[in-house]
Parts: sequence; structure tokens; C-alpha cells
Amino acid sequence: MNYFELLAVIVILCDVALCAASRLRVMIRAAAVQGAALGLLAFMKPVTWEIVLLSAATIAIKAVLFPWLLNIAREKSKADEPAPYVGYNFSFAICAAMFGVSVWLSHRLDVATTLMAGAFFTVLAGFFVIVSRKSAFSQAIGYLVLEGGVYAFGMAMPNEAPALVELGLLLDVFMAVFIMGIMVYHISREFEHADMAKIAFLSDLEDYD
Amino acid sequence: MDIEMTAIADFAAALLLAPLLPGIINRVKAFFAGRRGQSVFQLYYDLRKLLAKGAVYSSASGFVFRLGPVASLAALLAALAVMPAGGHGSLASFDGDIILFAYLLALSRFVTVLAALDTGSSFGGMGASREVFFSALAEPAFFLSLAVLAKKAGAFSFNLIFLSANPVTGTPLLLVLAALFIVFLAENCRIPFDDPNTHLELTMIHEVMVLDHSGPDFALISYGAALKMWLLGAIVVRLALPFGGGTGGAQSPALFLAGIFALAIAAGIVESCMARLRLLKVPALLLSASMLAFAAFMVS
Amino acid sequence: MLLFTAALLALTISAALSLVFSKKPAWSAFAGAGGNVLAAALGLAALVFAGAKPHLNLPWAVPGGQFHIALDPLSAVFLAPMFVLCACGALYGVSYGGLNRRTGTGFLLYNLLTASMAVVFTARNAMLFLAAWEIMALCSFLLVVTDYDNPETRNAGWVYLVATHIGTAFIIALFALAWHKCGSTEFADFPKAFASLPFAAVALLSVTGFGAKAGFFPFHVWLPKAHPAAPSHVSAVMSGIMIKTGIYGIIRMISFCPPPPFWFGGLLASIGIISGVGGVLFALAQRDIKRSLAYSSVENIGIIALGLGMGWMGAASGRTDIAFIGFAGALLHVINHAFFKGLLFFGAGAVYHATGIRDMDRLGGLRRFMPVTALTFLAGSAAIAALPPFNGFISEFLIYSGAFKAVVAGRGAGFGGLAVILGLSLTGGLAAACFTRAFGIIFLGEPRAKLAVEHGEPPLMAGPMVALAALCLFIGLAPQFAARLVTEPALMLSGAPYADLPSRLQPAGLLGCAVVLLSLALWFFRKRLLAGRAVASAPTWGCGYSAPAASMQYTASSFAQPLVDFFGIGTAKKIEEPHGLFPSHAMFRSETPDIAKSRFYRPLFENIEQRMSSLRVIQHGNIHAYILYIAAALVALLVWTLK
Amino acid sequence: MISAAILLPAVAGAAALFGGKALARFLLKATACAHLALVLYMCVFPQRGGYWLALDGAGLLFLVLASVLFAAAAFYAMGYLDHSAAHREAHVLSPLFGTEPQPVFIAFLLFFLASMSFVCASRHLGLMWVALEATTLASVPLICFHKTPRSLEAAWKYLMICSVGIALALLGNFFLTAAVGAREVPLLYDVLRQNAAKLDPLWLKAAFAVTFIGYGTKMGLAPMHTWLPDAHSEAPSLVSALLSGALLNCAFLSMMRVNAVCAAAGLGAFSAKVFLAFGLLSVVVAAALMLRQRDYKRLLAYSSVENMGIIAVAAGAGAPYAAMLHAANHSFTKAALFLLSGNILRRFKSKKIEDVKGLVQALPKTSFLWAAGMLAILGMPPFGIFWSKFLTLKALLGSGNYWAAGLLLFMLAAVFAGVAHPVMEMLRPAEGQSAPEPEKCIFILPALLLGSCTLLLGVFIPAPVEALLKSAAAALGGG
Repeated sequence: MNYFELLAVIVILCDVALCAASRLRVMIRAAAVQGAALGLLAFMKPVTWEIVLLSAATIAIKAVLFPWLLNIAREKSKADEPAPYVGYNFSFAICAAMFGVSVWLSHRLDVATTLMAGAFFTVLAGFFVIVSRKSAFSQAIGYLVLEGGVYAFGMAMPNEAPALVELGLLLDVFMAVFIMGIMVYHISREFEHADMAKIAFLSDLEDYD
Repeated sequence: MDIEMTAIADFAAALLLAPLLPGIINRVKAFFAGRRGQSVFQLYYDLRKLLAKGAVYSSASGFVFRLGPVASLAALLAALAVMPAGGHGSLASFDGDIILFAYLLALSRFVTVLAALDTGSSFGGMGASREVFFSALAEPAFFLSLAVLAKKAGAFSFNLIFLSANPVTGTPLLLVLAALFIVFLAENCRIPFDDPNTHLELTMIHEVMVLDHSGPDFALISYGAALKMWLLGAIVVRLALPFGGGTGGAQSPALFLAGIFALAIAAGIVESCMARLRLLKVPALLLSASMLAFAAFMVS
Repeated sequence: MLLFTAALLALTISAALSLVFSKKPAWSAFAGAGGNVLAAALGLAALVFAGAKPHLNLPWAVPGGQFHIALDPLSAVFLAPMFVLCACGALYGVSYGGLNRRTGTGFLLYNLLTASMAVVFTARNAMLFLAAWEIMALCSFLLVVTDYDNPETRNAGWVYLVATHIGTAFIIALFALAWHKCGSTEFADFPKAFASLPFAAVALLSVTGFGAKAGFFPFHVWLPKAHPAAPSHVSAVMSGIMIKTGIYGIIRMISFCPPPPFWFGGLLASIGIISGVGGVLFALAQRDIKRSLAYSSVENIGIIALGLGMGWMGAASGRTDIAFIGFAGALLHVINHAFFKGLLFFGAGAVYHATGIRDMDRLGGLRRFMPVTALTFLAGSAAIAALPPFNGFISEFLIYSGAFKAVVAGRGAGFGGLAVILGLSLTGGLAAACFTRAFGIIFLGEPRAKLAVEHGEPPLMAGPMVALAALCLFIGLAPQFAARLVTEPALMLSGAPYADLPSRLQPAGLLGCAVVLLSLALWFFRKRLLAGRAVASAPTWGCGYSAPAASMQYTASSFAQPLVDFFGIGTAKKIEEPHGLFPSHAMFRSETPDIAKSRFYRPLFENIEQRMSSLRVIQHGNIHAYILYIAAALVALLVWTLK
Repeated sequence: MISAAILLPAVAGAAALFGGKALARFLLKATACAHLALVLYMCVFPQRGGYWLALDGAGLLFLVLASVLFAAAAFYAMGYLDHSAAHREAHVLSPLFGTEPQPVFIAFLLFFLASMSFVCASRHLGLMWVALEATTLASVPLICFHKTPRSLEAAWKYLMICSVGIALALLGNFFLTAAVGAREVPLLYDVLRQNAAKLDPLWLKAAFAVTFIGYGTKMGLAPMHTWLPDAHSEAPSLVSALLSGALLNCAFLSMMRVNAVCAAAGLGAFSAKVFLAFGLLSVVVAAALMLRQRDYKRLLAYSSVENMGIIAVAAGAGAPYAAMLHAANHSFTKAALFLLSGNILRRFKSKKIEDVKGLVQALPKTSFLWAAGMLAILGMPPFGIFWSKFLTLKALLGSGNYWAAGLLLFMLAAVFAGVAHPVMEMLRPAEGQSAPEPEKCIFILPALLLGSCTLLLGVFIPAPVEALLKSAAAALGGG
């Protein structure tokens, strides 16, 4: 049970917490912990100063900056969290199913390490959060988790990507969630709520004569 | 075209004797009705009287009304030139003259109908509409019969058909004759289709179209009608009598004249025994003519 | 070939000039019409003095494109009437359209239409053909919607644009197949491509694609909507020439194929019968003059199809002489129809220009006001009803002769010949009915409604009409000249060794002269008879009815009622019976919607639209579902990939 | 030189962000012209590619398209910004930056151009992914410039759906590295194509599938197209012109890069089938949604989905030249149409087709260009799209899938019928129409220039353009 196994398990546990969390604050804290764990995972590779720099940046962005930004946006919008499409208990069952699928998938692709299973599970969890939660905040967090999953998958690959690409990747994720935060702030101010299920004005559905 | 003297003689004979046919038909009807009836040459007297009279033209009519009778007679004369009406060859004979013959009859009908419409009266319109309706249905029957003749004779010109080596015989002959006889009655507006001497305009077809013509115009029209009867009668006669008999030689004119007068008598008999068909039943009769011709085509 | 390119240049330059002068309508009219007439002269000269193998081949940097045009006898048959009719149409259009701000664009489009049709008839490269084809469709669409204000015209324009577009889709598929098979877009290489393609595919694609433009019965729906909407000189050119591009397309494509089997001739003949009889029946049932003329174009296209069908049936059964006569009849009818249909549309245009009414039931007695139009319309009606002294009879006479020769030949071709005879005779009878009605109701009798008509027609309208009427009479009386134009292409198509067409038509022409001479003789005989006598004029005999009124005359719908009801083509009747002792108001109105549209196209398209708009539900606006779509697509694709 | 094409707009954007309104406007015009000049220079003198950045035929073609469109949009923006500033106070991100909205808008426009150039020039697939993600982020603030509720919703959907799609594409990239396996083969495009045979086919197919879905979302192929009609119809017209004209092409470019790797590894048949299936699905869905569409900007957006479907079909039918020609034609025509729709929206204040009456009297020049543009987008011959549709059909029929060709023709006819009717309704005359106000040439000229480009491609394709298209096709033709 070396440290990296532990970190992978932490990532998986955070996903479960995310899927089952009912309040936004819990989800933000879970995402922060997962960000930190992913940052530390960077040390799996042979340690060079680029790796150190990268993991420090990851931890700084995912564990510190995002939670702070999302909390500010959340307080300003004073929006209450609408009930998700899928009940909290039922989402536990879905979590289990998703974990089963990701383990089966990692065996099927004969890369059966816990990190690989964890990566697939995080990607699926990210999808689940985006699709099942109605509030724009949770969708932003869902995207963050999805991104983390893909990043973890990258970590699990034998050959490491060049540093420039990793940096670019991180910058993009940062910009994405940064703009999402601002957008959520404006939506909650404009619509007095951030419930994306109610905001569906752009549609071709009105019946024609 | 080497026009032998006999062809010209036949043409002249046709011109002279055509007005006799209506006279014979009226005489036969009178005989059946127990009356003495007017003289056979009555039409000649009428023509002479009319040609000597002035004319009254309706204020509503115009140039087409005056052109009607003239063009109609001209077309019939041209049709006569194509038809071997005297028992020998015709004045002009070429491949497809049967088509020209049919369309010359159509031309004379076309200008008569327009003349009727020019009078501006509802009766003229009524006659024109019915005439056009019945002739549209008679046309296919006539062409199908011509097709039968052409198929048998192996050629599509009147001379070659009538003088051909193997004329139409047996059942196809009967069927084609029946069809052509119905077309003869329809085109000349005889009893089953139209009553020539009725007084009720609402029932007339041909008569109401020529209602407004007077003087020389009416003379031309009546002479044209007689000529048309001669033309269509000639086809029926040349088919019915056993001419040529494979030798393709000339037939005696006397036999032909006897044949055509016999046809006139037959028409008179039919007219005396039948009443006019209801207007809606007439198309059925015309369609039956087409069926007969089609059956003949199948059989031969 | 130089003359022909000069003609094309004259057209395009005059088109540009008429646009440039659009501020001064008189100048643009002069430039446009003058350019068209000059081009016609040059074009006809090009046809007469065509060199040995005249063709022009310029590079054109478009994928597979090559500006390659050539003149051959088949194109000449279509080009000759085009130049004549377009020139007459240009002159007619000057006074019909009047001089206003639309004259400039009107002539721009008209000359471009003429030029594109000329290129369509001479194109030897698939890309050039398609480009000219679509420009022709675009120009004619823009001309159809000239009167953009009334919604009916817009709807007609829309139906026309969609119909031509669907038709062109089939042609594009045909050319794409051919290009793929023979690797080049030159028509010269197409025989190689069509040899390896199944004949049924090529035949069906070309008959559907070009048939939609020609107006064969099931595809004709746009024709009676578009032609009446267009200005008269445009509908004359559309009916006279543009629908012939469809016929030209079929002939050209089938000439590239190996000799077609018998069933193809049968197919065309049956299309001909359906189009012929159907077209003339609906022409009879219409009250609008131009709609009636448009339907009669469908009928005449049916007659041309009958001729072509006869030709291919003859060729398939080895009788090249029958084939020759069939093709000659069809090609001659292409020329004749261009002239008399153009004449009739000009007449209808003159009536509309003078009275502003197109509904025949409210016209009548116009011969007093418009003698020249009446006379020429009479000539046109006689010609279209195929009556002897005129040209319509000559081409139908040829098709009949072909059919009779087939009957004489017996066996398979015999039944084909019989069917052609049946179709032609029925169509001939009905056409006579239709056009006695049209001429009689419009020009004869008394005006059925108060018409504010000024006397006489502008010279620029009367001139083309008289010219076309004279042309119809000339071809009718002396058919040997037109026969010479048609002999070569018919020989090429039928493969007959040699045939003397002029001598076959000579007697028909002579007897036509006989009829004319006899009529003149009888006319003078009658005039001499009446010279000395009393000629009075009195009101028409109304069987003693005290107050005959003009509205009691037979109207167009009552004239056609017996025939239309006998054939039963879905006429909707609205009747308000008079009731009460002193009935005040009674009304009878009959309307005949197009049977193909109301029974086949409308339900079909509504069904398709219903089914397709049910797909709209996927765009409902909920973001969660949208992301589920992505997940579903991903899973589906992965499963399909990794299976 | 290539990196200059990317850095120039980026730096200008940053400067504009913190400079005043006047400086920002000047920077926009200057950068647009400079970028265009730079790109044309690179066309004439091909540049030697570096490790990270190089311009092959396809990259150059799409860079030229992006640059030309950006220049047109930039000049249109001059008039647009005066108009919108005077009419509507808009501040999206201003509270954070405390500056006028216009500089922010111009800054993000320039960032958008920079990111698109980055996509065209990047050799490394991972770097290309980063660039494409950057284009999304740069374009989100542009969409909700006017901060109406509908544009905010559109922007959020655009951001959310595209980010999820792009994340999948990243997953695809990592699948690609898995396909490379232990060997030290960097994800460089040319290197990958050279030793494509050595890649593990299973992972490569999985990588292609995932990247196809990812980049397909950005390209607007059905069923991932749902964001496109909302984003393109709610964005300001010059932004939707850039989105439709340039951005979709970049997504198509990245997809074709991965496709080329697959083709080099012998999986061409498999990828062609995927392209064909999704292409046809897009044409069908777009046709269904265009029938009886009541909003003319959404109509144009769905037409983009349809044309992207046609481009995918062309790529799937093995005719890269047709795909390139169609992409070029579509970019010019669609951009011109969106700019014109901006004029119509400004005059009639409504996107509903039935509210637009008497367009001919109100805006004579715009209505003429609008009609011509519509005819062009529907594929009438004098315009270029007719030829590319013809080539696509030829390729389809040639490769033997007749059913696909039949379905495509049927759908194109349905679209033609569906679009021709509302356009004719918009041009119908209206009684009591006020006198036509003078149309400023700044609003007409860009659309006119773009329209004449597609007319040029329709009438006569000049030799240099032909060469560029051929080299682009060859670069992506792959094996």
C-alpha cells in the first residue's frame, strides 16, 4: 500500500462524497481535497523540478483558488440549492454501478491499476454530477471533477507528456472554471436563481400553425 | 399524280348526287310514317331558292360567322378529293391521306362551332358544347376503325385500302362496319344522336349551330352536310360491297351508287324505328363504337 | 461557330446595357430588345452557315469544368425556334411590360434567360450544362416573380423553384455517376460511362430529372402555377422553349446510351398518353386563360413524348423507318409548338394588357376591340388543334404516320402504334374542344362583363403575333423547308439509312393550299351572290325570349362542363340555388384543382413535414439532456468501435 | 513568423484590455490588417515549421479563412460598436476590470483570433487541444456581450457543453498516448503519421472515437450540436459570423489531424464510416429543424450544422478536396449572411421572420445581398457551394453508397424548400413602409466582399487558390 495507492483511494472517496453531497459547501470542499490529491499524484513520475512546479501549481489552483472563488460566487448569489433530478440515496447506487463499470473497463483495457480505475470513475462521476444536479454551481464543480479524472488518466499513462502541454492544460482548466464562476455569478444575479432546469428559453419547441 | 378521267368523273358525280341522300332518307321516313313525304329532290329546290335570296346577319356576329360556312364547305370539298368516292381511285392519294381526311372533317367542325359561338346566343353555345363533346368521343372510334383497315390492307391510304389484295372479311368486317355506321350516324347528326328536323332548340345539336345562318350561307351549309353524308357513306359502302375481290380492278360506278343509296335507305329505316337517345346515354353508344373497332383490331 | 459566340456575346452585353440604362427605361428597352433581335439574327445565321464541325473549347477553372459548346443538327432543331420566339418575345415585352423602373432588370433577366437556354442546347460539358441549366432556372424564377406584390405569384415562384431544384437533383446524380464512371465531364466520353451503367438507372434518372423540367404529367404541377404568374412574353418563352430543354436533355442522354430496349419506348409513349389526355382535360377545366394554355403545354409535351416513344419503339423492333418518322414528328412538333404556343400566350397577354382580366367567364366579344389579336389567336387555336392548313397538323400527321406504319408492321410495335393512335386521336378531339372554347368565349359573342377596353393593340404587340401566325401558316402550307431542318437529327437518332421526308409531307401541304384556295373562291362567290341583294342585320334569334342578356351566353365552364364531368377529374362545384317565389340571387362556381397536386403531392409533403418536424423535440432547451446526448453518442460510438 | 501570427493578436488583446476605448478600436483595426498581411505573406513564402508550430497546407488554408473573416468582422465591428454603445449599456466583465465594455469586447475578439491561429499552427496534438480550449474560453464572453437573459443562457450552454466535449477530446489524446505505448514517440503530427503502423490499433480506434465525439461537439455535428443554434443566434452578428465561419473549421481541422493518423495506420475505412454516419445525421437533424423555423438567425445556425454535416460527409466519402472547397465557400457565405442578419436585426429589432416585412423597401442593398447570399448557401450555381456539393455527391456515388447519396439529395431538397419560403416571405413588400434610411457602407462592404469571394469561387477558381486547396487536401488526405 504505497502512498500513490492511498492517494488514488482518496480521489475515489472524494468522488463518492461529491455524488452524495446534498449541500454545495460539502461539494466544494470535496473537490478541493480531490484537487490536492491529484496534485500530489504528480510525484509518481521521476521527480524533476518541472514536476514539482506543476504539482504545486495544481494544488494551488484546484485546492485553494477554486474553492475560494466558488464560495465568493455562492455567497453573493444567495441561491438555494435546488433538489437534483436523482435522489441522494439513489445516487449512491449509481456510484457503485459506475465504480463497477470503471473497474471492468480498466481490466478490459488490461491497465488494471487502481489509479486507472479511479480515473475512469472520476470521469463518470463528473458526468453524473453535471447531468443530475440542476444548479449551475454544481455543474461547474462537475466539470472540474471531470477534468480531474482526465488528468488522473494522463498521470496513469507510462510516458509523461511534455511540461509545456501540461502547463497549457492546467492554464485552460483554470481559465475554464474561472469564467464559469463569473458566468454563474451573472446568471444568479440575472435570474435570481441558478437552477438550469428552469432556464430553458432557447428552444424550437413552440408548436407551429 | 396521274389523275385519270374516271377520278374526275367520280368527283363530279359526288358533287351532283350528294343532295339526293337527305331526300332519300326523308322519303323513307315519310313512307314508314304512312305519309307521301316531300320529293326526293327537295334539297335541290331549297339550294336554288336559298342561293337566290339575300341574307340577314345578327348584329352580334362578326367576320368568323361569315367565314364559318365557306371554310367548312372548302374543307369538305378537299376531303372529297382524297376519298375514292366514285368506285375508282381518288383525285389525290398518298400515304396518310386517311389522317388528312379525318382532320379536314375536324376543320369543318371547328369553323362551324366557332360560327355558332359568334352569334352570342346561349343556344349556339349549347349546340357547340354538345357537338364538341360528341365529336371528341367519335374521333377515337373513327381512328381505331382506320387502324383496323390499315392493319388488314398493309397500307394507310384510302386507294390502297379499298383496292388491297386481302380486304377485311368475316367478323372483323362486321365489327368495323358497325363501328363506322355508328360514326356515320353521329357525324351527320342523324336520329340516335340528334334529330335534324326538331323545333325545340334545347334538344338540337347540329341544327342549333346553324340556326342563325340565312341565304347563301345556309345553302353552303346544307350542301356541306349532304356532302359529308356522302363522304362517310362512301367509306361504309366501299367496305361493305365485295369490290375488287382481290383483282384490285375498278368497280362499276353503278354498283357503288346503288350501295350508297341503299345506305341512305338503311339510315332512313334506323331513323324511323328509333327515337332520340337521352343526352347522357349518347357517350355510351360512341364508346361502344370504339369497343367494336378495338375488338375488330384484336380479332383481325 | 464565330457567329454563335457573337450571338451569345450580343445577348450578355445587351443584358448588361439594359441594366446600366435602367434609370432611363426607354434606353434599356431599346438595348435589351435590340440586343435580343440582333442575337437572333446572328444565331439563325450561325445555324444556316454552320461549318463542318463547329465547336468552341475554352478552359474554365471550375472543378471538372470546360467551356465547350458545339452546334450539331439536334441542337439546331431546338435553337431555331428559340431564337425566333425569344426575339418576338423581346419586342412584345417592350410594350407589354411598359416602360418603368422594372424594365431594366426585366430585360437583363430575359436576355440572360435566352443566353443560358442557348448554352444549354449547345453545351458539350456536364458542368457547363448544369451551370447554364440552373442559371436558366434562376432567371426564369426571377422573371416569374416580377409581380412580387401578390402572394399568389410568390407561392407560384416558390413551387417552381423547388420543383426545378428537385428535378435538377436527379440530373446532378446522373452526371455525378457518369463523371465517376468515365472520369471526365465531357459529353463525348459519356457513351463510355453509360455503356457500363445499367440502362434502367440512366433512363429513369434522365426521364425523372428532365421530365420534371419538361412537365410530364406526374411532375407537371409547377407548370400551371408558374406560367400564368409570369409576364406573358416570359410565359411564352417558358412554354415554347424552356420546357423543351427537358425534351432535349432526354434525347441527348439517351443518344449516349446503347440502343434502348422496347420498354423504354413504351414508357415514354404511356407518359405521352397520360400527359396528353390529362393535360388537355385540365386545360378544358380552367377558367384562367394562361392556366389553360399552361396545361395545354403539358398536353403538347405529351404529344412530343408520344412521338419519341414511337421512335424508340420502332428502333427497338428493328424498323428504322418507323423510328425515323416518329423522331421527325416529335422534333417537328417541338418547333411547331414553340411557334403556336408563343402566339397564343402573346394573344392572352394582349387580352390581359387591354382588359386586366384573365378569367374567361368575364370576357367576350373582344374581336371588335382587338381585330389583329382575334385573327392571330384564331390562327393559333387552329394550329394547336392540329387543323390542316396550319403547322400543328404537319407534326401530328408525321406521328400518326409512324403509328400507322407500326400498326401495319404488326406484332409488338403494332400495339404500341395503336396506343399512340388512340392517345393522339383523343387528345386531338379534346384540343379542338379546348381551343374552340378559348377562342369562342374570349373573342366571339358579346362581352360578358363591362370591359373598359381601348381599340386596337400597340404595334409592338401586333407585329410579333402576325409574324408568328404567318410562320405557322407557312410551315403548314410548305412543310418541306421545316422537314429539311428535322431530317438530319431524326436520321441520327433512328439510325435509318436515308429517308425523303419532304416528299412525304408535300401532299399534306398541297391539300392545305387547296383548302385555302377553295375558301377564297367560295368567299368571293358568296360576296358576288350577295352583291345586289338586301343584307339586313337583326338581333340574334333568341327563340322569342323577350330580354336576352349578354350574361346568358355560354361561359367557359359551361362550355366545358359536359366533357369535364364525363371524364370526372375532380371538379369542385359551389352552387347557390335560387329559392323563394321571386329568387333574388343564384350563383354557380366550379373550380378544378390539379389532381396530381391535391391527391398526391400535398398529402405526401405534409406527411414528410409532419414526420421531420417531430424531430424538433430534441432541441427542447434543457442543458442536462444535451449533455446526456453527448454521453449517449460517446457510449454508442465506443461500443460500435470496440465490438 | 508563425509565432508572430499568434502573439501579435494576443499582445494587442492584452493592451486593448487595459487601454482606453480609442486605443482598443485602433488596435483592433491595426491587428486585423497586420494579421491579414502576415498570413498572405506566409502564403506567398511558405515558412519552415518549428518543433511546436508549423503551417502545413490545411493549417494555412484555415488560417487564411480565419484572417479574412476576422478582417471583415473587425471593420463591421467599428460601425457595430458605435451603434450598440449608443443604444445599450452593456457590461459583462466590466465590474471586474472596471473599464468600458468595448475594450473588453475587442480584447476577447483579439484573443479569439490568437487562439484560432494557434490551433491552425500547432503541430503537437496536445498543444492543439489547449488552443481549441482557449478558443472556447475566448468566445464565451463575446457571446454574452449584451448580457440579455437569453444570451447568458446561450453562453452558459456553449461553455458547459463545449468544455465537456473538449474534456473528452483530452481523454482521447491520452488514449492516443496509450496507443503509442512505451515507445518515446511524441504526439507530433508528422511523427505520428510516419510510424502510425506501430501504434496499437485497438487504442487508436478508441482514441479516434473519443476525439471524434469531443471535436465533433466543437464542430457542431449532431447529436452534439445542441449548443450551436443557441450560441450563434444569441451572439452579436459579427461574433456569430466568426463562430460559424472560422471556429467550426478549426474544430474540423483538429478532427482531420486525428483522422489522418488513423488513415496512416490503415484504419481509414473505419474513420470514413464514422464521418459519413455523423455527417448524414447532422444533415438530417439540421434539415428537420430548419423546416418552418421562425427565427432567421437560428435558420442560419442550423444551416451551419447542415453544411458541417456535408463537409463531414465529403471527408467520409474520401473527397478531401471537396471538403476543403466546401469549408471555404461556407465560411465566406455564412459570415456574409450573419453580418447581413445583423443589419436586419438592427432595423427590425426582431429575429422573428414574420416581423420582417418589406425588407426590399427598407434596406435595398442589404435585401439584395441577403437574397444572393441565401441563393448561395442553398447551392445555386453562380456561387461556389454548388460545385462543392456536386463533388461531394460524385464522391458519394463513386464510393458506391447510393443510399447515402439519395438521402443527402433528399435532405438538400427539403432544406431548399424549407429555406426558400421564409426568405421569400421576408422580401415581400409591406404597405405603408417608411422611407428607406441610408445604409452605412461600413455595414454593407464587408458582406459584399465576402459574398464576392464565394461568387469568385463559383465562377472561376484562381490558380493560387486551387493550389492552396489541393495542398490542404493532400495534408489531410493522409495515407
